[in-house]
Amino acid sequence: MKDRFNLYRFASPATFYPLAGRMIPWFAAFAALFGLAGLYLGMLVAPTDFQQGEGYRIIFIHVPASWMSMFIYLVMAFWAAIGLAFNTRLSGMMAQALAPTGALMAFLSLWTGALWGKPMWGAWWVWDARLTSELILLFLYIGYMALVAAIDDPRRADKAGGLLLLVGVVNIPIIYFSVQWWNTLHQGSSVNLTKSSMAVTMLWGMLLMAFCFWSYAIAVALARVRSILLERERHTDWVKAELLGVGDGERA
Amino acid sequence: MLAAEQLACVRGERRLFANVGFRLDGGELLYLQGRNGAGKTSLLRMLIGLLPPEAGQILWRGQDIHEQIDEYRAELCYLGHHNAIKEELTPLENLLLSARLADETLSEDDALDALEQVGLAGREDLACKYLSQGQKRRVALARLVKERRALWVLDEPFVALDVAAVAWLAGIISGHLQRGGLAVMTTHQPVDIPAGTVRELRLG
Amino acid sequence: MLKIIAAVIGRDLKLALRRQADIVSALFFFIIVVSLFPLGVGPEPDLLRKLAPGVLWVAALLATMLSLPRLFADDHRDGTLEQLALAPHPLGLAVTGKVFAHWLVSGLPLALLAPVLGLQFDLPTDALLVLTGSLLLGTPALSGIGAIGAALTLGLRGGGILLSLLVLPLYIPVLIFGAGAVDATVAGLGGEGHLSLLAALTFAALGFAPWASAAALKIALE
Amino acid sequence: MIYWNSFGDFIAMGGYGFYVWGSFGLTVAIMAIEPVLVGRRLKNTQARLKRQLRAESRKETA
Repeated sequence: MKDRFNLYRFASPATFYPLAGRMIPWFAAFAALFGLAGLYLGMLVAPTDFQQGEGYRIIFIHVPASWMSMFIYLVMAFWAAIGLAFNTRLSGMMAQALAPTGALMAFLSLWTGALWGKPMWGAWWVWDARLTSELILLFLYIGYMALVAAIDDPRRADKAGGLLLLVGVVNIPIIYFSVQWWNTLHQGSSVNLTKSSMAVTMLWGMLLMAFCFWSYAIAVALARVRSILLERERHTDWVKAELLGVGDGERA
Repeated sequence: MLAAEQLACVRGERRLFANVGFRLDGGELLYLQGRNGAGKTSLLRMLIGLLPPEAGQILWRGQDIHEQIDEYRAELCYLGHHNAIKEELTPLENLLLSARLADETLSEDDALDALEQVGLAGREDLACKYLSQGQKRRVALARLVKERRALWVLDEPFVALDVAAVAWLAGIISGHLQRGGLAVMTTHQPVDIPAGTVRELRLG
Repeated sequence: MLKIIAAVIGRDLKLALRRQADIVSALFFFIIVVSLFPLGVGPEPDLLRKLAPGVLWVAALLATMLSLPRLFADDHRDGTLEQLALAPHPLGLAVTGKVFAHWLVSGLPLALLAPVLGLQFDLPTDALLVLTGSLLLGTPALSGIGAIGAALTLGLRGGGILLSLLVLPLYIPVLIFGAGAVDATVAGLGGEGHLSLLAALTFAALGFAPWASAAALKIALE
Repeated sequence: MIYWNSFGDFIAMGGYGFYVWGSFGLTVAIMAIEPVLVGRRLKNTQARLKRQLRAESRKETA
């Protein structure tokens, strides 16, 4: 019973808003810390890759960005499911706060993929299964954001967006599978990435960068969800108290 | 039979009403009144189970309507401010189709009879797009003639009707109440319903 | 259960037949788009044979998109959608009926017309057969997935463009296997594998899509 | 410990400088701009709502 109570307490916007505010600096600090450590290992310490030369160092942002782009979509779908099942106010806002960061991650993944592909495969873009799926994932993000932006009523936007996310998450494996199949049929195995055994420093560099991206995404999403919360709940007493409280603090 | 408890409605970010409740039994009619934008239509949409209430619940025969939604809807007849008729179809086709889609049996004779009652005799085979606004409304209202479901929810049923049609509709509703039916309706111009107990609920 | 599906199919077909202009214009769009390609890329038969599966399938996809915005919009405007939602049976059944009816007036004619257009691209007979088969198998999935998009964008500003933005990425697997089947036949590899995957996609879409659409419609009706 | 011999080598990235720095540059730029935009949006929202609140309370007391 006590757990239940706590869960509800944190799910209530009035508690969550200040909590998020306190959490943001921590995640920002983690992001900076992991980022610096990861860059140090990846850019300064790690040796070159004997097949790909120094160009492989793009991996330290390409792979974390791709992971995050997929992970964020899954997290959004998770919030969507929670929101549709339990009708919690916060879930839809969380999904909306995550979407732009997820889309940026997908874009970064494509951008760095292109910059990696040019020296390795000799082309900015190849219809490789992974790049193609990533492109479709970017379309899914854009579709979600466009749908949510087109609906005026925030509650309807949450629900419709959530439904779209669930439909998308069911489709992602199907899309990935079909694209991969299509790719192998058309291209043979000509553009497989070289799978060199990775040095331990490289692996650590990549993991640290992944943690950096992860903390970064959380910090940005929390900040964004705070604006959405204020906007949505601006007629409630807690927002009024919160705003006036902040005002007092500034004057003091 | 129908009870609403502590209903609250929020549209967009405006709180339209809160703590609205009523009870309605067989043979009773509830007039829903209030200025424009007070939430009359929203309350009706809550009663028919399309709009989940922000707070509170609606009970039908003592049980929450969302726990028995198909059974509840089998006893519910709703007439919105859209006529729910297809312009390309004739009045007769419209009537038969809406009965079929609502899972009711309506014979062609009964349908013709109903159309005759609403004064559309001779126009059964004319596509509805050639009818006037009032005539289209009558096609929609013709559904009520053979309607035997217990609860009628009517959104502004008297709009666009002439005096004779208003009297006719009042008679139809009276008949429904006399059979022990319930009715909830919104209206700007209160019309005398000769039979049944009339309750009023004012929003805003 | 079947009664209500049949009733909705019957109603939508009757309505579509009284408004034939819609069906005919989607078909003409299909014909024109397909016929434009040879003018754009040149008349070499080898090139056209290679392009044909993709061109015909993409054109079929776009032609399907054309009729999607009206799938629920008319019923929404005149209030019949509300009545369907209030009927004492699950809304998903009514949507299933609407999806079938949409396929009968959009997907089926496209599939029947496609072999004639395939001749323009110098496709061999077996490829023409597979083309028709793949469209027959795949277009129901297009109607089903499209219904989800149509329901989500119901009543929104710029709904048509938004609808394509939402639905086209979800159409990609259907496109890949549909065009792939024809492609494989042209290449002499046999398209059975593609066709069975396409059938699986369609079954999954027809089982899942009406219920997702019904949920979206309920959100739109609130 | 450090792999590079000179700063020039580090910048050149064994001939891949353009690709590597193109990737890192845009990533860093995006990760710098996005938080600024989000933070500004939060500040603006807070300020705007506070203004509205003040206007409302003034109306009530008047």
